[in-house]
Amino acid sequence: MSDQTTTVTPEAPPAAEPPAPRKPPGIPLWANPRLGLVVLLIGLVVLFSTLRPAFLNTALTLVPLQADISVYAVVGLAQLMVLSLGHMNMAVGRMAAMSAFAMGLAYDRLDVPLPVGLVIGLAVGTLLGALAGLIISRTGVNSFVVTLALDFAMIGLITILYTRFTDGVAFSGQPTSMTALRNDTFADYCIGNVCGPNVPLVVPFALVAALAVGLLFRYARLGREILMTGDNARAAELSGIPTGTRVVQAHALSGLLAGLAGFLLAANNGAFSASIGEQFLLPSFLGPVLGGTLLAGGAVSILGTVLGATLTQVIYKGLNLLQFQLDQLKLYIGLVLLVALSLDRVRHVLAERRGAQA
Amino acid sequence: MILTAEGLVKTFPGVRALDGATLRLAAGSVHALLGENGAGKSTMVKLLTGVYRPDGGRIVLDGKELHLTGPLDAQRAGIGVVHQERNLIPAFSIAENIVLHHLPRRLGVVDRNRMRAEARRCLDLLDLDLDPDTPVADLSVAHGQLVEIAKALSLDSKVLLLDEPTASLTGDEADRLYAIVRKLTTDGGRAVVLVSHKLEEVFAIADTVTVLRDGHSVAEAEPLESYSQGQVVDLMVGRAYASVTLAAREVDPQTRPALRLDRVSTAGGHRDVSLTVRPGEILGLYGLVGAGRSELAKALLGLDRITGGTVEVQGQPVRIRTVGEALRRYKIGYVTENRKEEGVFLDQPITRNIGVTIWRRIARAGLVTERAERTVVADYTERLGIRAASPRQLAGQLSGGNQQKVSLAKWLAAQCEILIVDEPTVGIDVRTKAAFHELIAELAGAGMALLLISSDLPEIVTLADRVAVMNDFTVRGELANDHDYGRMSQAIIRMIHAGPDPEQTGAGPDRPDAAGEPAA
Amino acid sequence: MTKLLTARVEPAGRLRSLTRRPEFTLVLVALAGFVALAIATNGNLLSAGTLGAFFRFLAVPIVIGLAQMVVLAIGQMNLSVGALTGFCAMVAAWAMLEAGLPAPLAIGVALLVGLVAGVTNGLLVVFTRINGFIVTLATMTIIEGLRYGVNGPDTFQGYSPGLREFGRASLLGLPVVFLVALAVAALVAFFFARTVTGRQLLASGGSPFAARLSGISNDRSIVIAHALSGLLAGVAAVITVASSGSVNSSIGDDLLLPSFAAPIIGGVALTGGAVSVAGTCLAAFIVRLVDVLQAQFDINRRWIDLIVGAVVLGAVLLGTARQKLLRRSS
Amino acid sequence: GCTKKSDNEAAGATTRAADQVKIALVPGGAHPYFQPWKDAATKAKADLGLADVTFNETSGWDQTKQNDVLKALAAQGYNAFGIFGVAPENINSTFEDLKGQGFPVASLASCPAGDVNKADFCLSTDVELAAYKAGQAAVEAMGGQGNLVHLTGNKVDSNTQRRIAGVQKAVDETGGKVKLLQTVTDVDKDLQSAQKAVADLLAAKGTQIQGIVNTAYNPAVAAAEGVKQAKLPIKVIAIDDDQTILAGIRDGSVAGTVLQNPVGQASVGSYALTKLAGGCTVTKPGVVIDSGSFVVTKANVDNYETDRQAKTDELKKAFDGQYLSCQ
Ligand SMILES: Nc1ncnc2c1ncn2[C@@H]1O[C@H](COP(=O)(O)OP(=O)(O)OP(=O)(O)O)[C@@H](O)[C@H]1O
Ligand SMILES: Nc1ncnc2c1ncn2[C@@H]1O[C@H](COP(=O)(O)OP(=O)(O)OP(=O)(O)O)[C@@H](O)[C@H]1O
Ligand SMILES: [Mg+2]
Ligand SMILES: [Mg+2]
Repeated sequence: MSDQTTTVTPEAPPAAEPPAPRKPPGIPLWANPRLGLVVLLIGLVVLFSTLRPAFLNTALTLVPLQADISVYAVVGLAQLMVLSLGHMNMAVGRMAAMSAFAMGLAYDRLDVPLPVGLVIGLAVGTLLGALAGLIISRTGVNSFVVTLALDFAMIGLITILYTRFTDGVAFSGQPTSMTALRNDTFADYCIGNVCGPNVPLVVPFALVAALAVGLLFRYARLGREILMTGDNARAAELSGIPTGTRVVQAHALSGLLAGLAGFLLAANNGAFSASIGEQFLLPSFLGPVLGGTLLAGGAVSILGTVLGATLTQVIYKGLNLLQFQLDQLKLYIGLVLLVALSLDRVRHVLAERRGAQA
Repeated sequence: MILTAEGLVKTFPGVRALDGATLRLAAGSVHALLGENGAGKSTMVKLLTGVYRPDGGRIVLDGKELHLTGPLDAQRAGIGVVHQERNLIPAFSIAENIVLHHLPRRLGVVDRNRMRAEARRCLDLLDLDLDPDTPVADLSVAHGQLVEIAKALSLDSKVLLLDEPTASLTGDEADRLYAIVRKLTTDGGRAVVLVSHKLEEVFAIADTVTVLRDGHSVAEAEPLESYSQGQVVDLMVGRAYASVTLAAREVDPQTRPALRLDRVSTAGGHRDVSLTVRPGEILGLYGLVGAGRSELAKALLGLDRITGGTVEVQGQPVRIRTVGEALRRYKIGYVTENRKEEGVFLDQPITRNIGVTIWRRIARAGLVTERAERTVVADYTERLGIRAASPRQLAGQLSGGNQQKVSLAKWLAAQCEILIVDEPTVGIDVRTKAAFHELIAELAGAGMALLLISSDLPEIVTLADRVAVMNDFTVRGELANDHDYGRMSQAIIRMIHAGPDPEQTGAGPDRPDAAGEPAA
Repeated sequence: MTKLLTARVEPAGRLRSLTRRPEFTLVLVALAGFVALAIATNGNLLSAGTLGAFFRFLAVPIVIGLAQMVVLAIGQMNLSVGALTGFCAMVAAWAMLEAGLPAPLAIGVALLVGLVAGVTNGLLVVFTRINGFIVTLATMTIIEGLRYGVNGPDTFQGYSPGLREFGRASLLGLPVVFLVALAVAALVAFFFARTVTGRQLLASGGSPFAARLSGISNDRSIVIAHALSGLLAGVAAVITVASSGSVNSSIGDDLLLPSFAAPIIGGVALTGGAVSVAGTCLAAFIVRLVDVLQAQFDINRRWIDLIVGAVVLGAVLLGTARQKLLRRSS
Repeated sequence: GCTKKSDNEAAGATTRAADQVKIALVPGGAHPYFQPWKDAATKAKADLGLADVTFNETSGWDQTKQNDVLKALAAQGYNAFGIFGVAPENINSTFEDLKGQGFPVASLASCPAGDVNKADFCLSTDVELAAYKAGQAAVEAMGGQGNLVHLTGNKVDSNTQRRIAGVQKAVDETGGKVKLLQTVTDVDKDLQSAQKAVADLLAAKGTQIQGIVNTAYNPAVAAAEGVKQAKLPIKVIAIDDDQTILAGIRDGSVAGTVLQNPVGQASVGSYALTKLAGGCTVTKPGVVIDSGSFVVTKANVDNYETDRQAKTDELKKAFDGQYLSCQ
């Protein structure tokens, strides 16, 4: 094999770069989808507080607003977990309800302290999510179908469980610290004369969740591999990523976050009841999608999700304060959402024009 | 001139794909449109067929300026096209796909008889004996490509643009296609634009040539006779090219094989496949499309069940269940032939595309340090000469050749000891191809064991130390490579066509078509 | 060129290909379920009254399933079908009772409202480039508001006796509304199988880019699919108004999930490009069987939800498993 | 060290004159039952000379949303609340929140689950009693024997449990002559499911059934219609006095209905809330008061309103004399 073979090869390494990058591929700051949301948010806050100064009332508006945002940001993150795969979790609400049931049962029957019950509930949510993920990855059936069917099944199960374990539809016993979570803000806790900000105690839960999810997708191998699976499952498989496991893990994390949302809602409402999670499904999509996460998978925006959840809750609050009747309320919520969504489109068109001229 | 396009400009975010390019097309001629990967050939084709709208320049057909707002406009104006990517609707029948742009109708209802007749006519032009009612999903890649061509012919257009039509065709099929192209131009007076990286074919059929470089036309409608292949390459690349010698390798046949297959059979239908690859050696695996080479590679990676025989890695018998296991425990990598679907993550930045195989190695407590990742990735982008605006650019925005490099870089970064490379240079321009060849040789030189799957005979002869010939899901034989193209090619072809095993009947030379039912 | 590709379907092969279709599983499940239920109820299921009620309340699930199916065909979803059905029903009742329109005109108005809402959905999807799932989520909220706005929470009743007569009438032992639903299903099937527009819709759904290159406007397909979906919701509304005799703003609340269940169990992929009218109808039939099971045996409704969930999953899994087996054996 | 502010330092109740009182009447969601509250609210505003009385039904049967609505109303300056709690099991915490702000709170049309009521008072139909009366009316309409079916709402609702108990009691009193064939729950979500459930029920067992008693709105409408259409000799007892149901009583398709007293709840509730805002206190905090329920048949369909008005007046007197103590 000493024969020498020849082939055409460039004389010089390809250093002289022909298509010199004329501008970096990143989008300009003003065209960042998150920025658009922030502007819209500020606009709405200004509008609402001009029309109704009560919008800036701390105890009655701002504090409850923060508590609501916390719940729905976590709900959005739960959906985001599977959107990253290009999947959907139609059972977020019911997973939250099952978790809340487990927590309620633990507090009521076993008198466990708050963190223990929380862990038990989150474990239940995680298991349910993992179950969904397992069915999806094993059978290859679309996630929408699997989680929808699971949702159906759990609607029934939850009622059966509550009627079996409680005489009403809620657990009566719960640790006293739940009351603090519900009622207190950091302003109630002082060191000497220095008191905390007017932030409800549930907010840190949501913040930690958002940070953890952000960290996961940016730095953790797990999160990155989930994103790669979402972008192109076949290529991920061929790159040595255990895609089936990643699907299960993403769904499990979705279940875990749903469980956390259920806990926060129970804290806000003051009871672990069968109705927890009933209203989660639609907001769970609104947050991420408003924040710029596509349903196609492979890319997520955590900040966007939080901003999206904030926007929806601000809209609700504002319209509530304006005291619209039911028909108008729904009408305006839908319209404002459409506007918020289209704004993104307008921004895109503008960005494209600018890009084309550059 | 039947078609003139002047000063065409097209900008994508961050890239100017065309920057004042010109194309002049005479009636009755075959015109070659050449250029390196990413030179802007497909973009030009798409501008001429209304897929994209130009940012500048004008297109004149038959003396009238065209303002194409969509593909339909181009079709109406008489411009037919076969795009580089396959564009058929899998669930529809061949007939419906062929006439989709002008479904024959009566009162809004599809006239199926006319539809079939029209499809039959186009298939007959290509001598294709396919049932027009077959769903396209059931077709092989090559047949799909031919249906696509039939579809373009159904328009009876004045101008026909073919963007790499033969990339997935066998020699016979390509020859038949070119015969039709000839007929169309000489009999029908039509003009054909041919985009191809296979320069031999181009020189055999084209009359004139336009060469694109970085979005400019550096040769405009010149007669092809006035050039040699080398000169065209120089034009495409932008400077003089010289042949460089690949370093010779010496492999001791006593070395313990890195990978050894002994009478392996698979659920996919392989029988008695035996191969050995030693460290520092390139084993070429040649075969016609559908011979079962890619499937063999995938079976080795655990994507298909191995039903018999033994696989040994570094002397140890192994049972590989997942690609991850192949990568981590046995250090086997696989560069897929199908980069768009299986090789790259189109919506992810280059860094993540390359980094995906190394995260496990560089992660601390499950967290990836971005700096470590960037260093490794930068190393490989540089070594492979990946041209991108920034490492954060999305892989989907790269030209085909650069995507291929990204797909390879991922496996180099993974530090494999055994690398299976599947059709590494399909659709790759000459210069990049040469760079790839050099790189592959270099990897072998550095002690890697390489299994090179290729349908490109010159490539095999250039690179391989030994050549195994596969047909019909089994290895027909093995040859030592003496690097003499003429002799090697004859020996290899003879080996493919050497009659089938006595107990095997009906597997003649046209067997690849039926490869869908290997275990029959 | 190859035997595989040119093989003509022989008569024997035709039967074989029929049994190979995904719908075949559903036919078996539906038949088995129906027979089992008939036996379990000692034939009560086959009595005229029971059978009448069975098919009368099958009409809306079929039509609403089709309304979802036509958008699934292009890879979209329509979350507003339920609310829209309710809104159209309220508008029809309002037109007869408050605006004093004769029934045929009121029906026309309801259908028109459905069509217009559908077109609006489609245009919004096209112009905002936002996923249809999200757009229809927003329009659903708006339509819910409108639905409530027609008559508050109060019930409309006592409109056109002729229309209600029609809703209760039977032909050959089958409720007329059910026959209407079947006719609509046949039309939808014909639309997708044979008309140019229908084929173009499927092409857009199957591979939008390829469709575009063939000169098909995907935007047009999106608008048409949503329009059709709205129109079918209008049809479902008319059936509801005719057969139920009273409507209020809660109409449509229980339709969203069934609208997905029918086509999905029926084997329609969410990715678009394929439809199965027969599958959708059969799936609606199977879900209706579960309903009747509940009434006949006084099963806790919550168990029914559980059973429906299991049936959906089971049917889909069975279908996938069968296709896999078929592929392996071929 | 870390200290926590005392919980109830803000709870100092302020007294307000009538023209400073802004009452919010908040049902759990949109439902025909609450519609009379609108007119009652306007009337109360005029009669009592209040600053404002508003009616807000946007809660959407969701406790979280209702809490938001309540807080928004409080932020808007409403300072007395009459509430139908969406979730009887945890509405008490909402009541406590509002009371903590110093607002008088009435639980209207429904009381919290369990034995504790954290609102100032609860003025509501005694649902068990009303269901019992409905059961009795059904037994009577059936001629004292036969099979009865009970259609009702959300099973996981403490009021539903009470209704089931009430009907059961009436049936038990017949000593086995009337059999409760079936209790169908969860058919109140929307009209169409109710219609379907009734049709299926009649198809399955229509000939065995002599009476249907309804303790929820949508099934009542569906049952009246369904029985009429099926031409079966089944006696239907409905609930409330929606136009459709009154029409049914007049044309005989509905044997009777059990009315509640929404107007009384809203007007007397507003009255008591105004008094509480003015400095009165409830003698027994959390007292539960029955606002009355009335059986209406063809015999009294045209003059039941007088009975109801009498009950309302009586309630008002009872508040003055018994439930409230004012200086
Ligand atoms: N949709 C797009 N978005 C962004 N950039 C694009 C897009 N399409 C093409 N480009 C860029 O435009 C340039 C020209 O691409 P084009 O596909 O025309 O090359 P080509 O000559 O056909 O190459 P090949 O031989 O690899 O097919 C490349 O740099 C490519 O990255
Ligand atoms: N011409 C054909 N007709 C029918 N089926 C084919 C044809 N070509 C390939 N296939 C099928 O496509 C699949 C892929 O074949 P595979 O890629 O393993 O072949 P290969 O030898 O690697 O060929 P290639 O040169 O395309 O890489 C196999 O299932 C094969 O049966
Ligand atoms: Mg190209
Ligand atoms: Mg291959």
